Amino acid sequence: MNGQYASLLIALPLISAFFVPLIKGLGKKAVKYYLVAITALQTGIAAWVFQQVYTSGEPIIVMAGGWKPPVGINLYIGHFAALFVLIVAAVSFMMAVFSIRAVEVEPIDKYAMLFLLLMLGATGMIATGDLFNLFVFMEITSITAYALTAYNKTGEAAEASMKYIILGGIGSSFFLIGVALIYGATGTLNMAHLAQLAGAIDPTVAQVGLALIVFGLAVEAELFPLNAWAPDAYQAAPHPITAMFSAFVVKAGLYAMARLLYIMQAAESWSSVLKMLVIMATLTVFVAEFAALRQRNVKRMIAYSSIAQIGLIALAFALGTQAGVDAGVFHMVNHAIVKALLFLAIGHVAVTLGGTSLEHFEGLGKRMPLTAFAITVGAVAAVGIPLFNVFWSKLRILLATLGAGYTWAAALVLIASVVEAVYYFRLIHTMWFAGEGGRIGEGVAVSVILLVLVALVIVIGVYPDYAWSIAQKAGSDIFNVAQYVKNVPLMGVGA
Amino acid sequence: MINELLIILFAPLVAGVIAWALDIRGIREAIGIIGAAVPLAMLAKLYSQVLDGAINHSITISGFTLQFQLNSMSWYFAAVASLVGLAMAFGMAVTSRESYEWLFALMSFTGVLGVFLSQDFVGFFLFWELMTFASFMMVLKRNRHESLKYFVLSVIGAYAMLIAIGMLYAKTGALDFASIRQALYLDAAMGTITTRETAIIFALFLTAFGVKAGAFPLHVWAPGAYSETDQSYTAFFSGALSKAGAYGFLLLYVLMGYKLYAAFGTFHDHLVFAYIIAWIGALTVIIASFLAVLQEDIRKLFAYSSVGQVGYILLAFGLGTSLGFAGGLFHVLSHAVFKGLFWLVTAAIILQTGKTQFKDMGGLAEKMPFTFAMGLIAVLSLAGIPPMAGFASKWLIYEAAIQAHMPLVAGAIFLGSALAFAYVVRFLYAVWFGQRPSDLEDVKEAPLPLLIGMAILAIPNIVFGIAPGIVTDYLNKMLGGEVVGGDYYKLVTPTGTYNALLVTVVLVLGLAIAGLIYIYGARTRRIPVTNTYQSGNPVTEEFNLSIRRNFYRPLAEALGFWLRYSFDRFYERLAGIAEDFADSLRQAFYNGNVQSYSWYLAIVLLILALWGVL
Amino acid sequence: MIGINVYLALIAIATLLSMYRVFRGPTTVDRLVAVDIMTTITAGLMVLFALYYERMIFLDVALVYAMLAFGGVIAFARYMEGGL
Amino acid sequence: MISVYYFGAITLILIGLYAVLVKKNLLKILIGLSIMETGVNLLLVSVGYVAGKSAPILSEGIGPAQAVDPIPQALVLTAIVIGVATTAMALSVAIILHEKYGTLNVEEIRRLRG
Amino acid sequence: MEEASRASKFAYTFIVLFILWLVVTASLDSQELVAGAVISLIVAALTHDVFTKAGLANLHPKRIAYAIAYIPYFLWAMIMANLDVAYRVLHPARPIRPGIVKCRTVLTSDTGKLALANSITLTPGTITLDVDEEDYFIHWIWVQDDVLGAKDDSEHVEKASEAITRPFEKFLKVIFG
Amino acid sequence: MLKRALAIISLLIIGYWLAQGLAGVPFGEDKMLVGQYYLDHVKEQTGAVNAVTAIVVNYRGFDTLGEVTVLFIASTGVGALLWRKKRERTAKTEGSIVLTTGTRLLVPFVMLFGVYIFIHGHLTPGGGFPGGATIATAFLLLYMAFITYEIPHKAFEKTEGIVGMAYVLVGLIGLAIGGYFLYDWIWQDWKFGADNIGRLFSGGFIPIIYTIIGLKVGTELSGIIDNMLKEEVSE
Amino acid sequence: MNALAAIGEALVLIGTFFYFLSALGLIRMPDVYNRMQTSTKSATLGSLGVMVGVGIWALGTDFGSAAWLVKTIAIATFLLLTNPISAHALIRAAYKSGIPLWEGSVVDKYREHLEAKEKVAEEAPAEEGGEE
Ligand code: NA
Ligand code: NA
Repeated sequence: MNGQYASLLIALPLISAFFVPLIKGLGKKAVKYYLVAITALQTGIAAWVFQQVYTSGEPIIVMAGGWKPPVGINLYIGHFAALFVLIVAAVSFMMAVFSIRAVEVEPIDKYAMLFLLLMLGATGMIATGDLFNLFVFMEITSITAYALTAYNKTGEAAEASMKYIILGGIGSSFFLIGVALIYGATGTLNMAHLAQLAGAIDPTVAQVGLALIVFGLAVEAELFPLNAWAPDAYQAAPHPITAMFSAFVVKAGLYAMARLLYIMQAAESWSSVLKMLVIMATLTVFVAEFAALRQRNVKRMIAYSSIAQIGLIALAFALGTQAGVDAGVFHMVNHAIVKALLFLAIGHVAVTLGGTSLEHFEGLGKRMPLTAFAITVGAVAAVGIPLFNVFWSKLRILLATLGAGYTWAAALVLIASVVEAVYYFRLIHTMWFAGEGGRIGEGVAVSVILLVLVALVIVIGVYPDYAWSIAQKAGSDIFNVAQYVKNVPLMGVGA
Repeated sequence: MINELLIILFAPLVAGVIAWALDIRGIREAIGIIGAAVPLAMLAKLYSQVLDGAINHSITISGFTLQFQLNSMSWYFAAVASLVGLAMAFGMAVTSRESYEWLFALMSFTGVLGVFLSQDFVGFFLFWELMTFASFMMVLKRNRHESLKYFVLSVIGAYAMLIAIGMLYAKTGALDFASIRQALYLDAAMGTITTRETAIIFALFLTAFGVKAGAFPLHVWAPGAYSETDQSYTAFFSGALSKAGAYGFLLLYVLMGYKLYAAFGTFHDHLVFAYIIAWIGALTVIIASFLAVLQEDIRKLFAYSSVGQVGYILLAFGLGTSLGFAGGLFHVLSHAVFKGLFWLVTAAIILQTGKTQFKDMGGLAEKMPFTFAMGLIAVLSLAGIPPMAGFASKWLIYEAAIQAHMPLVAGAIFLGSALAFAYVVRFLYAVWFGQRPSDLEDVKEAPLPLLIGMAILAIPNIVFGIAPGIVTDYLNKMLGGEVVGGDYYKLVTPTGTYNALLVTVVLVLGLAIAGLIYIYGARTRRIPVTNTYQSGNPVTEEFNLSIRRNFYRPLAEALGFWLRYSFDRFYERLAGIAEDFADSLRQAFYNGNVQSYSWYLAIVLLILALWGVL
Repeated sequence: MIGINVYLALIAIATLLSMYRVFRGPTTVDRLVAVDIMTTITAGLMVLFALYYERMIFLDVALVYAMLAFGGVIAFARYMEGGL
Repeated sequence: MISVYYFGAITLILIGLYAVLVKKNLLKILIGLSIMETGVNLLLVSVGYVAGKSAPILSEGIGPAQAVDPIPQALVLTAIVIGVATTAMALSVAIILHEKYGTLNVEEIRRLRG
Repeated sequence: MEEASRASKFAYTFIVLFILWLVVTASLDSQELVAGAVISLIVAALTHDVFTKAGLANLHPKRIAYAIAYIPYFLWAMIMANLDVAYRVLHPARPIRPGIVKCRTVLTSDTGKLALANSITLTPGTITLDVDEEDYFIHWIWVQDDVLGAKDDSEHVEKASEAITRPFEKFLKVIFG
Repeated sequence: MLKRALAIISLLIIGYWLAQGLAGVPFGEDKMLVGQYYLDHVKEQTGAVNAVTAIVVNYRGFDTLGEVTVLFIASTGVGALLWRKKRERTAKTEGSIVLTTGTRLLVPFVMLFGVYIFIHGHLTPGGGFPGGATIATAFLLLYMAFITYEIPHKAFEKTEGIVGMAYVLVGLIGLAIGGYFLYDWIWQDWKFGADNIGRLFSGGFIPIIYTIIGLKVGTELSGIIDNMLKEEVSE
Repeated sequence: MNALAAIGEALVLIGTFFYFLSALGLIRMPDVYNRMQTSTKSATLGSLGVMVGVGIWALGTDFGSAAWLVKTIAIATFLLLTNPISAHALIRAAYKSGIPLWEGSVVDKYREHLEAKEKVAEEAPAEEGGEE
């Protein structure tokens, strides 16, 4: 089949979102099942694309309108995008299933549309090969996220959304200034073309432009101190959406940052931007873990933990080494699984027991043993215990960090990890060894998904080779810019 | 094909997972014991092969090559751990009530074996973490606070190690022991790794291994963790896990010895870095022994005792001589068997009486004669009374200290032994002899599996006590020379000779005397315990100094000044400060005001601008 | 031929004066009136630009602008009048 | 030497940001954001301007050589719409906030913190 | 006035829109004409109900003739108005005597009232503040003496209407009814 | 006060920094690379004379699809957030006859002009968005003039959905016919309007897409207006 | 330079002058009602001048065509229709939002009208209540 059919990854969520108004008359249930069906279909397409890319070893270049880059916008579905688009689709599918149980607030049809568009936005951000198109998809993602954050229509939800909008608005404005500068200096927006021209950019322009672009994306990627919106948004959003935020929305921003950083590798002052990022990323990990330490609201606690993990990935990307990028990608995958698991399980508890404060988790091991078990596995994995998936990527990141000479960063990260272990194990203790309660039905669908995620955590933990080899390929996709440029069929423009 | 090393490594874990998943009483115990027996059996089978040459196996996982090697040293440590592990499994068959414990106990078993068998830092760290995590989970169930204390310290240690590994990796580009060793050897001459960096790496490793070994001042987790778990498991926890720390110190010599020597030189003909290790060991011995003496709870007593005993091992290794190594290595074995035995005995006592305080016990020798016999063996061994294994090893260490011209260290050994004697005597009397509280009248002998577990550990105490040459012979092979001379029954060092057989003969007489003390002593001392030390003063709880209660209180008062300085409290304070800091940070930074948040963005922009403008 | 500068100068002055009223107020309706005047002037300016750049197509822009501005002013006026 | 358009664009951006940093009323902050967006859009089109050239509509005698860069204009069209969308979202959130908190003062809208 | 038939309204709307299309496109290109016809049809179909009540009756020749005649008349009035305004703005003493007066109109159709209101707004110192049925409330920058001196309400209305609405009504009555 | 001073100082520094960056992108100088390519080839490759439009709809079709999506999100999001069981207009004052009559007269014309704008997108500076916004202005006027007016919600929502799907379908038809998503087969394969570039019936699928966008934007903005103007009423 | 261009330019000049006057009125007049009086009309006439002027002027250039004039007149007409409507809406908004008339104002018939209406409205519900 023609690789251009990968554009279905964009077309399907869009057309199905537009279709929702026509079926909303069928009722809430119908819309929810429709959502599940579409996300399943998207997962199928993503799996096909993944299989194509990984068997051929060649990226799929989708050229919209048939225009060759840099004249047209191209999607670049290389090893990274193929992998991550699959993750986006799969997590969306799981959360669509979870939504059946978890989302009751009206209007469900709008929820379904926004849900699909959130998936679309992240997919686009990951797939696009054009700087401005990235901005567009980023805005699709974030505006959907604003809407979904406030979806519950409580005061807190609106408050969180408001913070998200204001900070996101500042971020995207400055991102766009950066785009304007880079465009003004090169005359192109295509990433591969930019990579070719980056070396010739005036150093000041490159520095200001790159710094602004990174700044804008860092807001989306919730790096300290630009991440103040994140805990609130995570806490207030509907539970399935929180899982999506953590599993792929924020990561799409992070990926975009990494991609652009390496695209602009040839620009002067590149390494000082990296240094700045290392500092921010390390502080992100450090501050977020400490902020999680005494949280009484478990969802918020996990939110901080998620932020910290994102910081860790950012740190890996900011090292500027192949080892770092590979490790970062690996951690992205692992973290997506673990956080999807945790937020799903915690959302499940909230839906079943009516809240996410620590009291709701007392005796969970007796009341909802499977969910408690899932949370435990997620927590243990997040801490970085061997035989669980995160161990491998965390270890890789730390070795890469030390290998790049950032001993202080590694030390701070490790101190933060100690803190992380403390609050996660407190949670485990609360669930299993405090409180009592009778068993409560846990729901088949959610249980199955939880078990699948648990299995993934452990399988990758015990047999990480396959995941690691994929992560390595995806990592070189980002790191090896020369190959990227070669893969994009750039046509000659201008003199 | 499944490699033998992998079978050794993973048999316990697999058994643990199966036992946990099946969760059928009876079957799970059987599977657990089988799983725990497999390593020992395999090690026994491979014994001769190991002496001929190392057995290697490597697996590639996640892009790392994990190398395992069964050589004379790793075999030795693995065998010690497996012995204790098997005993633990028997003990747990009685004392543990949940499949949860089987999972984590056996997981930590695999972890320990992995640490000993790994020949590269990735595997080493992986199993180290696994071991830590599993043992932590064993404690978490009982006591969140103590478990977290243990875990935090362990993880700090593990992460310190990780940084050290990373630094070595950054400097040498290698993660496997052979290459690192080679690279550091070469670097000792070239000096590309500065003294400062070497010092940092050394300090980090010291922290890492020190925590696990329970070395002063990182020992504070041990009393709580050792006592707040199933005591059958503690046998393994204290008998085998702490050896991983000791093993780490050996590893330091193997990997970095030459570089450390080149970097720090010597002090009074003694390697500086070794000197540090020796003093850490000596301090640990003295402080832990003092604290052990002051405990009122059996578990706490043995916990401190364990810390102190591992201190001996470190002290021995710190001597930096072949004899020191031999002594330390021997003590690894002895401590494992006698302290493992102690814990199983404790497990039996707690299981049958439900008590842990000295004040609640007494006269149990009659009710639990076999357990008492086992306890007696442990006591003798620990107190360093011939012809137990404990004496042989301590003797070697002492000889080594003398030979190394470190009289102060030797003094520490001596003082430690005296204190050990003081606390085991108390254990002996307070628990087994004297008046039996009325609620202990129905106490019965411990169940058979537990007794088997004890026997498994008691036999080596005696065998290696009477024939220490078996061990030293092996150690000679391991250390590559005639470090300790003599034959099976006789140990000869440059400064002395110990004839175990001769001592055994003497002991037979001693045992007879002990028997007499037991038979008659127990009967004639039927007087109210509280009257014993009244000395004309009214008897209050506070000054009620019986053997069971506040027996060493005068000592505590004498040491009062020093006891005020508690590292435990210091760390707790530190943790409290960290939590308060976290709270303030959170409240101050995430203050809820979106305008502040906008300011954060502006400030970042400002920093970017300043950095660009300047 | 007086030249474009004179018109532009007049328009610039007019815009600045209106701007003053926008900032000065004192009532919201004052500001709105000033904005309304500014939009009218801007539409004229756009028409002038069309001539200056010799592009008839710019005239459409002026008309769209006038429409949108009208809608906006009406909306604000109605809001001031007593809520929407 | 920077052009008046750049200057104007930067000024708008800074005024907008100033409003965000200083004004307490949420609506004023949102207006600040809009002003900022306007500034950015102005900046973007200014970047594409070529002195002496006309709009990139190739009619009425304008050829490829007489037109300014069309890309920034295309981008700005998109950016404007995105700005409108963001503003619409923000306003509906503000409506909910006003409903639930009875105020639009951002210093009083801080139930979520810590 | 009678409400016209649907067809009449539609036809009238279509015609007006098509003419507007011609004006807006300012082109007689056949493609524009075709598109314009189609689009006008669609928009007319959607909006004719809103747009008109009288339908084709609006296209009576007399009305159109009066409408055409009204244009110069009104423009002249408007220019005069502006000169008056110029005088008041530029005069250093700022000669104003504002007030809100009430007029009464004879016009009955909505469109007529709109046209009158707009005409008033654009001419001498007057702005239509509100229209209530046949009453017009007008802000006047220089309330004339006779209006100010009126004895009672009806005289006020009479004088004010004389000064403000009458001049336009002559035309508007015919054009809009 | 201190805060204001700090803000001003910080902003001045940031502004100076931005200006420094911009100094490297001199105003008014030709920096075109891809842009010049578009200008050189737009007529022959897309059949449009408005290069901006050709870029927006054709060369950079993904952007525009995204842009349409963004507005759809806004409309959906506003609808979702302001959704209440029962909502009504709460305006207190009726529009005067001047406003209502003026609105009646203007609405058809404003709509017509909106359509004009998006139909001529490939020829003039217009396009789907200004056209749609103009159409929405017509509805805004209706809302302003008549306090009980409401758009036909169901029809609007369905239109929104259908035209949105139509846009994607146009893209998918391109994929089926030409092998590329959003491939302009009308121009590339049929060469429709090649002989009359600059007249209305040209520009490949640009007018079609702009019609779609115009309708979509018109309905969406109207929907947003509707949502914003209503408040919850208790039953 | 031809006659059409000259006429057009003259109209443009007049138009821009009225723009200026309009803005001046905004500044000079004492309150919002009187500001509207002076500025709405001038701005509208100014636009008329500018737009028609441009249309005529274009006719006198080489690129211009009748289309220019048609279009400019269309825009001017649009403004001629809408500007008074906005002015009306604004002055109504000013009055209803409670902005008082300038202190030099001599008469306010609208207030009397509103008060009379209010009185009727107050009595009306009572009557309704009585009927039911
Ligand atoms: Na617009
Ligand atoms: Na106007």
